[in-house]
Amino acid sequence: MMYRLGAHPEEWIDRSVVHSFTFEGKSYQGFGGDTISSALAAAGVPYLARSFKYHRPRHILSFANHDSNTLFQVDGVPNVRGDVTPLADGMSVNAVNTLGGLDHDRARVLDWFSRWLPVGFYYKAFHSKRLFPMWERMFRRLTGLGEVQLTARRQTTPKIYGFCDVLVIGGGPSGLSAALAAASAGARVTLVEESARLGGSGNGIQDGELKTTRGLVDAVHASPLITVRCGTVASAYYADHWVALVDDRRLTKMRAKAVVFASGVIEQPAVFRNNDLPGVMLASAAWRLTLRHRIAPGKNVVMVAANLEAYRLSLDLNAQGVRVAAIIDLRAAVDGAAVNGDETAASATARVAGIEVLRGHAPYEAVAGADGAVKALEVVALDAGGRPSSGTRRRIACDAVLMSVGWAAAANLLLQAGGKLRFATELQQFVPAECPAGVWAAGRLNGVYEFDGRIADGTRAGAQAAAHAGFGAAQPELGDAHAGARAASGRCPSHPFPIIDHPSAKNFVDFDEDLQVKDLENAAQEGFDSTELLKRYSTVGMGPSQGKHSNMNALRILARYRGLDVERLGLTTSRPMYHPVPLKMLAGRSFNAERRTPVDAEHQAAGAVWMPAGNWRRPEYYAVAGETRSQSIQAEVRAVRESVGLIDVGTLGKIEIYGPDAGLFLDRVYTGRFSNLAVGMTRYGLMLDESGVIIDDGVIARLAADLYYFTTTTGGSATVFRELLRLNALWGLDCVLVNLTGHRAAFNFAGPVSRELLQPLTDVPLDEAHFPFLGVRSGHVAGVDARVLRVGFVGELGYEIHVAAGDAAYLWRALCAAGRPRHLRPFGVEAQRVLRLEKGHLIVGQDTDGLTDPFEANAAWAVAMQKPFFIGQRSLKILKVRGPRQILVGIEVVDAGGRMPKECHLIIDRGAIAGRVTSIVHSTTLGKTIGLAMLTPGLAQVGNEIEIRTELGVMLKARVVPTPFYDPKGTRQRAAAPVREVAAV
Amino acid sequence: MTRRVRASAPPHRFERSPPYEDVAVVKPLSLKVREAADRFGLKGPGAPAWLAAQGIAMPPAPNTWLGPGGPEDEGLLVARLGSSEFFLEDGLGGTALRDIEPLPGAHPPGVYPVLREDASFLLEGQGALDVMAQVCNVNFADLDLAAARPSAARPSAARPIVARPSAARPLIMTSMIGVSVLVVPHGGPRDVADSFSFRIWCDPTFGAYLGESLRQVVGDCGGDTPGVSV
Amino acid sequence: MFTLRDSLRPSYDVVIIGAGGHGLAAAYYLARDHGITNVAVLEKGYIGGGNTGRNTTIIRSNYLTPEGVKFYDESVRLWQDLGEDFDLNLFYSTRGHYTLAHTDSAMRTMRWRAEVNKHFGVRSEAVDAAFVARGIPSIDMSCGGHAPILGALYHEPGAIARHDAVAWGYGRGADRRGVEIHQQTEVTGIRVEGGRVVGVDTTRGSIATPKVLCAVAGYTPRLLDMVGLKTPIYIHPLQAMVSEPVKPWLDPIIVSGSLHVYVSQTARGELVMGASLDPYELHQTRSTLDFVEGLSSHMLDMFPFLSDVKVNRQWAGLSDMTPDFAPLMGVTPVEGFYLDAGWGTWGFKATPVCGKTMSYTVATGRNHALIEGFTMDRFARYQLTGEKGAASVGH
Amino acid sequence: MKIMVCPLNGPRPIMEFAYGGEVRVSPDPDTCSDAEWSAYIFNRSGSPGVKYEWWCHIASGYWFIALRDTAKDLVLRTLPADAVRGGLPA
Repeated sequence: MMYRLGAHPEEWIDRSVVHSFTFEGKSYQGFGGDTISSALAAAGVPYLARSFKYHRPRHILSFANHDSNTLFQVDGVPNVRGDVTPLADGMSVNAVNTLGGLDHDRARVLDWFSRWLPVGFYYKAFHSKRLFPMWERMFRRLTGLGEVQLTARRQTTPKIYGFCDVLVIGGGPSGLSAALAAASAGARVTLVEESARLGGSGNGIQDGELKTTRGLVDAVHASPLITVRCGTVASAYYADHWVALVDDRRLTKMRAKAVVFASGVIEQPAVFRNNDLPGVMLASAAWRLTLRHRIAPGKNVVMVAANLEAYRLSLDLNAQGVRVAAIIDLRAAVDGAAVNGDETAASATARVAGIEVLRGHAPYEAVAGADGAVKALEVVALDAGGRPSSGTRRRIACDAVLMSVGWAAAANLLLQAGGKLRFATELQQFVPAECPAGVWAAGRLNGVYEFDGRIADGTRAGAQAAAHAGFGAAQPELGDAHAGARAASGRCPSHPFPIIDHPSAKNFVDFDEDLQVKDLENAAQEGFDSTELLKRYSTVGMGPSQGKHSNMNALRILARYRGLDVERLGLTTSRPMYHPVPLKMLAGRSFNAERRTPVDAEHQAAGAVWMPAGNWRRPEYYAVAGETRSQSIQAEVRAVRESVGLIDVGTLGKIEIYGPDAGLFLDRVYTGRFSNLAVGMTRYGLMLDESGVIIDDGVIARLAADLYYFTTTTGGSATVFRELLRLNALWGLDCVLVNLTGHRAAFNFAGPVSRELLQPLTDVPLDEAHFPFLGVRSGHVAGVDARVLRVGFVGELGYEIHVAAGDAAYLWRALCAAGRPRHLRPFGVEAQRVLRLEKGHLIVGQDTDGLTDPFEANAAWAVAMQKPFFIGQRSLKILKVRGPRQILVGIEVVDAGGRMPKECHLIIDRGAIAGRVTSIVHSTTLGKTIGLAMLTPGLAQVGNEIEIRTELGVMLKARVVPTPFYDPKGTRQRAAAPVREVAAV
Repeated sequence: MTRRVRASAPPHRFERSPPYEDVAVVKPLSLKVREAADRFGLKGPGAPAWLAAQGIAMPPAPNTWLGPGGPEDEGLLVARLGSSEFFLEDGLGGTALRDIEPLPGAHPPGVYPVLREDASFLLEGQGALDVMAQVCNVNFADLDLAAARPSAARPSAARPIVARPSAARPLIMTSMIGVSVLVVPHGGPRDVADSFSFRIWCDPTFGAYLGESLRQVVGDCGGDTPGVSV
Repeated sequence: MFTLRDSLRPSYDVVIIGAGGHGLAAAYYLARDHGITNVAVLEKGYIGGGNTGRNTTIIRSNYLTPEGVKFYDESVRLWQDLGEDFDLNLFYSTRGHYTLAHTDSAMRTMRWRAEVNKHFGVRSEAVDAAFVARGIPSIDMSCGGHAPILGALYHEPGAIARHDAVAWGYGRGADRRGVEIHQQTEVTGIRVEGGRVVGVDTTRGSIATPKVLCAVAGYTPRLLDMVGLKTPIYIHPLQAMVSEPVKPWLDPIIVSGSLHVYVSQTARGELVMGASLDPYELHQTRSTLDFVEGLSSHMLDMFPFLSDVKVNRQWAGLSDMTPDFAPLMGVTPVEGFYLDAGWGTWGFKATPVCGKTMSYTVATGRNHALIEGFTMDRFARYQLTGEKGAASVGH
Repeated sequence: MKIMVCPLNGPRPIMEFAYGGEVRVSPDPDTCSDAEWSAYIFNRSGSPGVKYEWWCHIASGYWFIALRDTAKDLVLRTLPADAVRGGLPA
């Protein structure tokens, strides 16, 4: 059982601050600086959580952000890591994944059943098609960890971009010296440390190391060029030295010129029966608990050892008054390489200190007490082959078992950066074999364990990184820089196989997923015998800790099974995130760019009901008190047909093209001919892609010999303009394109009385002789510089007025005022759809799809095939031969009995799909339901009867009719204008 | 020819910036909407010659600008956006551009006027650099703005139309929270983050969005946003 | 589960390149339905290590074109019996599939798809906002205020499955019937003589064979270069991410075209999330930060209460893209060379039907009726199969 | 995020750019066969390799050519668009 030790100058807690909190409903207290787990440990809580699969009791393992076995639900937040989350006053903490609470978890029966739940069990059972849904409901009750609160509110965090010359990841001795070396070369350095303070393993036990480390820390804090960021995780590395830094507040997207990885090593557990019992933990966890939070791992501790650190820590704990009953050293008594000078000394000192040292022994089984925590360790001598001997086993009473048997490189980000690792046999650890340009590794990650060697290695890496970033002279490449340091040590910090078989298993390799040695062996034996397959089948390393304490041992087990060495098998691919990152940190403020026309406020004031159009918002219609939606839309239509209406068409793309070759350019990008368009006239244009598919349309106006002004569809404006720029860059014609979409506003002022209302406002003569249909004029409207286009989209006499955005609101109000005596209505997108459909105008993207060509769209009239070249022309020649697969025609619904077909209802011919309705409205003007439809050519002749099927399967009769439906001769819009001006040739 | 009647201010226009002060004094963070007397662009092969003919010095390279020192010094700004593409803006009360803007249709050959109705903002004061770092992935602290360091001298009526060509300074065309912007940074020295300020232009139809978004960020950073819309 | 083989035989009746779901399914049905067991499946990595193990496991048949709907409908039918065929639990779980519409044009497309689906007996319906609100009670119908949900295409048969297990099931089934699966075996060349396939060169030696099936989505163009075939296929990465396990709260599969999100919750309680294709050609499965940023933001638009839920891992696969978003399948101008490619982002759900139709095509040398709309000569004839409309980010 | 060096705007994150696809040289539409034309329209060189590509810096509307290794995602060099006016650069 753990307990709090007396105060110590090095401790990280503030005993003057007391936090009260509840855990599973019971009240507890902790100190400022405590984490949730340390506070519960200090309170002597025997276990903190239940495991994912078997619901076994679990406690602290790593105390280093890898304790995904002790996840909590804290104030409604799921999957909180207790080992690193600071305790706060008033916290309500609960265990996750229990049925009925931590102590009475009904799911713990799974632990008893576990012998019948072999690896892959779920794949092998419950797959009856009939029964699976029932089983699945059961799984879904048991699965998962924490619970999301569906009522929680969205939180936004301020993401920020960061920039530095050298980014150093890891604030231990090598990271500190790397930062100092880079800074001394003049580089701006950001130093990232995951824990709350700098120093890392240097905050250690050995006085000399502690003093040196403190010196480095002070120097780092003193340097104006070094930004220190503690409590910050480097979560992922992305291309070109872009590193995601996550702290408790926000995501920083740090762009560095060079990166030093001094991220150290992750201690690995020994694998033996019941190695998951509460009280069994990594030695480094005990070290952190003792040093930082002054928590003793127990009153009577057994150390499982395979390296020097084990001896050092044992002695230190002893000095702290924690009794270390024995050191169980997995390594044989006679092992020159393993037991060098200082170790012999260490073990001698240990014996003097009254610690029993058993070499060539191994933990065979941890024994649980009544409270579920460890109460003894059964040890066994190892035979020559390193396997448990048949000899007698000894039971050593203890309340904690510490494991100090080896390490794995924290190389995740280095691998994401494209670094390559090799397995250094002399260290039993993967070390960097090659690093990509601008990336360096240092310290224990680099295989350097001797304290002085780590500082030298950090200095080297820091200087090299600075040089790469352009500061200081490039260092001579030291080649395998750390080899020297390693050789010097002549000891191996990691045991090659810290895994002890046991007939009744429960020797856990992966604590997240409750995987035992036999599970991995069975998986391999079933043929999942590569690291990637083993991972996927057994799920080893797929839990929240992402294999930080399981991948290495799983690899060793697989290597033993395959009879291969660890390097041959290799590691699985390293993916972001290093530690899981909350969605809110990644989402940040969530900006969503929205465009508004300059008369947005006027629309709002006029009662606009908004609809989205790309990233614009447009009035669907204007709500008027006492009118229904359809009444308002009909009234808007009527105003245009009978008097006057006003619509904001400012979302249309608006482009100017200048220059001697402007006409030629337009001839190439549109199907029609524009080089022969008279100045002062406009013409409809159809744009195709190279395969002959319609991608856009618009109106092209010629303002001067070398100046055209034209529109694109709202949806197409950005992409069309960009493509035109590309074509201009490619062709190199003598012309210049200008995108005015946002800088010009445009209104359509339309209706039989539009001319008489507009004339008083403008110096442009509007009479038929001076300003015919399809003409364009420049002048002033209400005193504002304006371009006036006489177009007929809605089929009435009408004027499209284009002005500078800054003048738009003023002009809008002026036009509304002018129209008021004649009951002008502003009209929205819905009314315009009715009006344009009455005229039979198609909408690109609604009446056409991603494969529609001009022949199919019935728009061959707008194509000037005999032009020398236009985009899509060559494909049209092929498509003309292929013939249309469908044809766009006008339809009129007959005897629908009040039923209304919808857009995209299908046309059915003798049981087969023969087309679809692309547009349909009920026209009050015409008193009938009209629309456009894509039909198979066989049905497309005017007069043909067709059947439309509604979603309920009802068949509605319709007839193919000519378009336009309204004013076929176009007399209302055109008056005395030349009749075929619309034709392109 | 008649000038356009500025009959009403569009949603993105607000009261003008306060009078010029010596920026050596670190100001509190603020976001303001900028106004201009005249603002237009030029494109086309004839543009450089046309500028010269108007007695307007041309920035030596694309992505540089010429103009008065301070961000709030409402003088003539001449920005070069490409080899033959320019953006001109005269501060409120300025007269440099009056009546020289060529009109489309009546433009000299090879000189193509570009209507610029941009929304424009001024971000300045303590923490302006941090605000930019939250909305824009450009390391402004790394730019050499030496030439752009504001002079303490007040602008005088006698000031030539533009600053000396030797004083060309960098401008940035980039993306800011999803909107294309033109940014003219002022500031430095490199190490005094607080002395940065930024003039920002964007398409007017994005003005409300950009203004509102910047307002939130500046507000969260404890800055002042007089008159920037909600 | 799989037999380990030390060496390749000198010749096989059929060589299948790619031991992903498609290749193994074809091998399985060749052996089971056509009695062709002298088959080698060559895999440069490991079984199911490509897109089979990288997709987001969504299964549906709510496509736009008759060709697509019929094809995927048959696939869904096959899916439902696989578990029992294999004696292996694929966790095939029918959850219902919503493709959300945030604009009226999207709503039109949903109706189009629904009507075509129903015509071929596929259970799809264009539903209104109220239906969506009932079906996904936890969703923010305004999507953060900037993309209000107008309705959806609801596809009842929409399902998810354990993706790796599909490859294992087909692999084991093929293996038991004598098919040889060779992992860590990379094809370095395909020998063609007189316009017909005669053999395959690999990193483990050469093999003689009259028939080669290419089922290597993401790597197709490299194989096509070996036989000198040109196709429209180009490669873009497709990324995905997964959250930590949380207690199940999301039953249906949700897709939003406007927000570029698709998400479902696995049997382990993880949220599996994806978005749209990466914007440019790349033959690399690297991850990007902008991907997780954008996806996270849009996830919170729909489900604001997930702010504190953590992203555990992100990854990527390589997609074969085609101009009309329909696959390239069947016989090719090179005799004996058969193609199963161009899957875009939809390969997983097609796994069983591809195995069925391609095994038939390889065995008989004639295209199966279900794949006639997908042959590679359709482009020369300008007879594209316009499946784009089913795309949005539909997965 | 990748950095791309724009000939006009210098090094910028790749999100500031729009990808315009591989630079492809069209056969003469007047003389080529239908087969040649449809091959040009639809077929792509889908294998990884070093390719000339169209890229556009969105904020400045500037199109240029990038020589990129599509296997390694390395931008080897960038050049103004006129470099491909007469076909691919030598």
